[in-house]
Amino acid sequence: MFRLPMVPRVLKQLFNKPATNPFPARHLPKSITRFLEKVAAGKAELVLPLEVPEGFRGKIGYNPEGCTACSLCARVCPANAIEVNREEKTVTVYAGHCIQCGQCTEVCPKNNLFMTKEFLTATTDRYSEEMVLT
Amino acid sequence: MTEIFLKLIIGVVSMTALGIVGGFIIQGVDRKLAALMQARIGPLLRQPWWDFLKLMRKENVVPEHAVPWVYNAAPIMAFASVITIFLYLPFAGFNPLMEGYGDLILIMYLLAMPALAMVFGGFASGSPYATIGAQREMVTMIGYELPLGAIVISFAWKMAQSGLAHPFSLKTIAANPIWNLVGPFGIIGFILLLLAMIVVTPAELSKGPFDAPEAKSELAEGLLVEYSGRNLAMFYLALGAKMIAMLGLTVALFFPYTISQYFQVDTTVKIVIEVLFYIIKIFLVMFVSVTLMRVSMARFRITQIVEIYWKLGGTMTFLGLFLIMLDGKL
Amino acid sequence: MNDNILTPEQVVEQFQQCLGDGLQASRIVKRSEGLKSAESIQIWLTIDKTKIKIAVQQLCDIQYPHLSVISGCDMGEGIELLYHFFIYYGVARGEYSVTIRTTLPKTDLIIDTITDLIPGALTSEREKQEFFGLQVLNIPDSRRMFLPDDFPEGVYPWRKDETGIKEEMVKKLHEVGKAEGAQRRAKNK
Amino acid sequence: MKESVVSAKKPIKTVIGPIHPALKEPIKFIFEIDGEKVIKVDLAPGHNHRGLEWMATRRNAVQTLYVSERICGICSISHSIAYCRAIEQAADIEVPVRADYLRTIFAEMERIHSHLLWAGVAALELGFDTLFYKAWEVREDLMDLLEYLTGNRVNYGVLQIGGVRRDITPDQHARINKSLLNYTILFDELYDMFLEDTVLRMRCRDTGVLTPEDALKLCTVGPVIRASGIATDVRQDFPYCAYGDLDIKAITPEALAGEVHGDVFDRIIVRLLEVKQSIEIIQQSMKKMPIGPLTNFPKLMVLLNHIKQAEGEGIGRHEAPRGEVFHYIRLAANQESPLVWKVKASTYSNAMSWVKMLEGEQIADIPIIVASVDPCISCTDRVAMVDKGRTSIFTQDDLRRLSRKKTERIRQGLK
Repeated sequence: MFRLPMVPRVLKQLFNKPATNPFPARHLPKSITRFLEKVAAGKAELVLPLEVPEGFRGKIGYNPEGCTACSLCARVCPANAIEVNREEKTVTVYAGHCIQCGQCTEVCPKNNLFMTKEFLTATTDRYSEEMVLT
Repeated sequence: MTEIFLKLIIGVVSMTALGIVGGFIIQGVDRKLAALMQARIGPLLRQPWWDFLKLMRKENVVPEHAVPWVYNAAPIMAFASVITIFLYLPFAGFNPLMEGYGDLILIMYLLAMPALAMVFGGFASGSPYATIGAQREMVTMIGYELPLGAIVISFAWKMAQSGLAHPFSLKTIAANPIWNLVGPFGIIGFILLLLAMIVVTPAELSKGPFDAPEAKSELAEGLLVEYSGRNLAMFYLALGAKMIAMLGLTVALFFPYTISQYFQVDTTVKIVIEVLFYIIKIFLVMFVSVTLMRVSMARFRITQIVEIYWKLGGTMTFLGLFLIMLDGKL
Repeated sequence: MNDNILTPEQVVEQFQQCLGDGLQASRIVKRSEGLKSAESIQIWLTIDKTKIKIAVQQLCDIQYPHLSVISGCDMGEGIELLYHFFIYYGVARGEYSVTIRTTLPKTDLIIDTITDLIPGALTSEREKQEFFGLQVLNIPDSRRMFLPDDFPEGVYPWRKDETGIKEEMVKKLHEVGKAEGAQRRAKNK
Repeated sequence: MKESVVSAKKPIKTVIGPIHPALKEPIKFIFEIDGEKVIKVDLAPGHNHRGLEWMATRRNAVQTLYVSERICGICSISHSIAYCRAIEQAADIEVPVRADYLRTIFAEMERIHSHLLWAGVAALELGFDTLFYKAWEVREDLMDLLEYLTGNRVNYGVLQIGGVRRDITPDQHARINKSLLNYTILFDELYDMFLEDTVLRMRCRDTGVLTPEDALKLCTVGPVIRASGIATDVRQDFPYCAYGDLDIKAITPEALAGEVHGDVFDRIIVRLLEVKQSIEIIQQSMKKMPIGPLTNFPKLMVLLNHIKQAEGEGIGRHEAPRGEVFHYIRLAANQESPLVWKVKASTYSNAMSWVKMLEGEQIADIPIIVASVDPCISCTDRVAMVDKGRTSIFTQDDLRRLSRKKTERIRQGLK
């Protein structure tokens, strides 16, 4: 017999809500920056992205206070995203290189490294100030 | 003679406008409905218009191996032939512009013209994908012409048998709704023909599941693969207008009813009601024969397309014809 | 295919019989994991490189084996090839891993093909040719498989001697643009 | 469909790939076609070199773990399981039983999501967009679940040599059970949509047939060999992780239809039934999972030192969604990085079967046959990281300049 199990399903779906989450706006605005300005001014509404769960590994965060530059993090980092200068005791974290495995945050003895929930990190310059943490 | 020329000029201008605008609207609605059925939000209704504008601004690339004049002429030929169909189609209860000059057979051939233009364009573009696509388009045409021809013959036979003059003329068919002319067997017969028409429509419009000539995932848009810029925009227009023409033909053949006679209002209001009713009819036919078909099935193989049209379509239409004849003899 | 399933010791014994001196070493490794500690059995054999065909034929006589891959290791004076076979697949918890190891001296990097016995070995043999620069005799298709067409001749990525990847061929992508980025940041401040 | 037609025409040579809408990843097929029929097939991978195996010889074991995870985004857990088990054998590291069970659960979740992804792609290749959207909509819930458990949607980063990094806590059970129940219901729907659809059956029955003999000879693995009727499955045959404790049977199409064709449709059957099997495995493991530590090496530096001192070799196998993955590793004493790391992904074994499946078929079936193997080209191509002179690198500024130039040119043409 000729069976098309999809037909009743699509007809039903026609009256259901679409599955798409229209982030950041229902239709792509002409200019994202202008749209964001409007949102800030309260003239437009931003459709929020879905919530991320507890324990999500987003963009890496670094708190230089109390860091001893022990370089354990650099030793386990698979992406060469952490640079340690042991003489000056400084650590530079390149978030643009980071692959968000979270290995450094586990190995850090002082908990100076942590994963944030931020995931909208697209940028045209991966060495910009937001993407390089010192 | 001058009257015909005047009619022709006005007709061509107004029908071109109607074809373009109607094509955009109908494609927009089709895309939106398909998106909703697939649980997507889908584009705006005016998206086809934006697509067209964007294409017009893009560079018109002619491939190195192409035959330029055929390659460039194909889209214009496709569009022009679709507009010609419009001159012979009755719309919203109005008689066709060129009434008395063309008939169903002519429309059948004109409907084949855009497809042929695409075949020429495909062969002329000199890409292996386009060549395979063009071959497939020809095979598909051979496939669906059989049931389509059978449908036309059934209508003409019934009209002639009912003793009407000009049995092949669409004006006659539109003026005499077919369902009023036949008995129970005939109704079953015409339902079969209607089903065959619904199956033929997607192939005629190169839509899924019969879109083997353009198959995105196999041939990367097949015979349109090399087209870009203005040429592609022209094809886009032609396909949109052809959708209206094909659906208009289905409506004219099977649902030529009017409703304005039931309202006691002015002529202008009557026209408005009539046009609205016609639009609703067109959209209903589109939903069943284009949108629903393309979202609920996987693409057929080219051999299967021919098999379906010849075996299934052929059987259905000939059975329909037989029932109609049986009905006529009773 | 034999109906009776051999124990790992019997498998080694069979190889001992057909290879004689060609079998240079053998060991059986059993590892267990999980609550029930179900054992997985691995047989490691070291053979002479001239006997590779006989060994594979012997394996085919036990059961047509599944060849996972041929791996290799540059040991300095020679290249070690490891043929990772599996037999008795389809038997619940009964599969044996049979790894046949053979060493090719760098002076004589030639080995017989096994594609006539196991056609599926072709991909792996082609890969070994381009990555170790060895020669597989009678290989049905000796074109390059994975390396790009413009890869320099005479460079073999998995070799650890002078024919391996040279330092200047390595592009340290994580260093690209780092200095310019630092300058940009300093300027913005 | 496979009768040979003698034709006087010269066959056309068509190239599909490296970039083509039917292929999601770069691989090149060279076809000789006669009309709609494929006569000869040749394939050329190697458009996606990353040199991962070479990279591993300059990194330490923990760094390489994340490299192994990125061999493929979909088999992320599979490759890291195989890698971890190879290292564990080489360095003689014991894994706690709870970690074994957690690995099993994550691996099975990955299998469900991979098979659903495949189902969507297969539908797309068949020109069935609606089913593609549906399958991926269904898959979304599992991605969310994996994100909830591991902290990421694609590269989960949940495994560690000697154990796992994250536990499944009791308060997470409710969410998992909800998802599993949801999938048990959805499975019937998927079953209906894929196996009862006449058009789908028309397209997939008897296309891309691979006989059991060819499947064995060409060393195929995973759902492809099982669809040809050979009941081999690493989980069943070669006990590892918690699979030795569970009752697992390799699934062949016989289970459903009672017959084996070895065609695309059989591959759909096998994969769909495996989704159901995976749900059951997760449920079983959740019940049986003992309480215990997650790893025997809580301090990473201790682990690294242990591996540095160890000498030995090991193999790690895992039945990935696409078939067996195999890792071989050799460690040398007093050396941080391994001496050799050989990765064999499932598509590496399955690639040769394409030639047998495609010859004599129609062009229309190329995409679905290629997709029926569930190819993962980036798994297969992972070899050299060399880019010499010939190709120049365009920066963002260069590209912007070039596109402005072109817009200017078109604008002038329009005037």
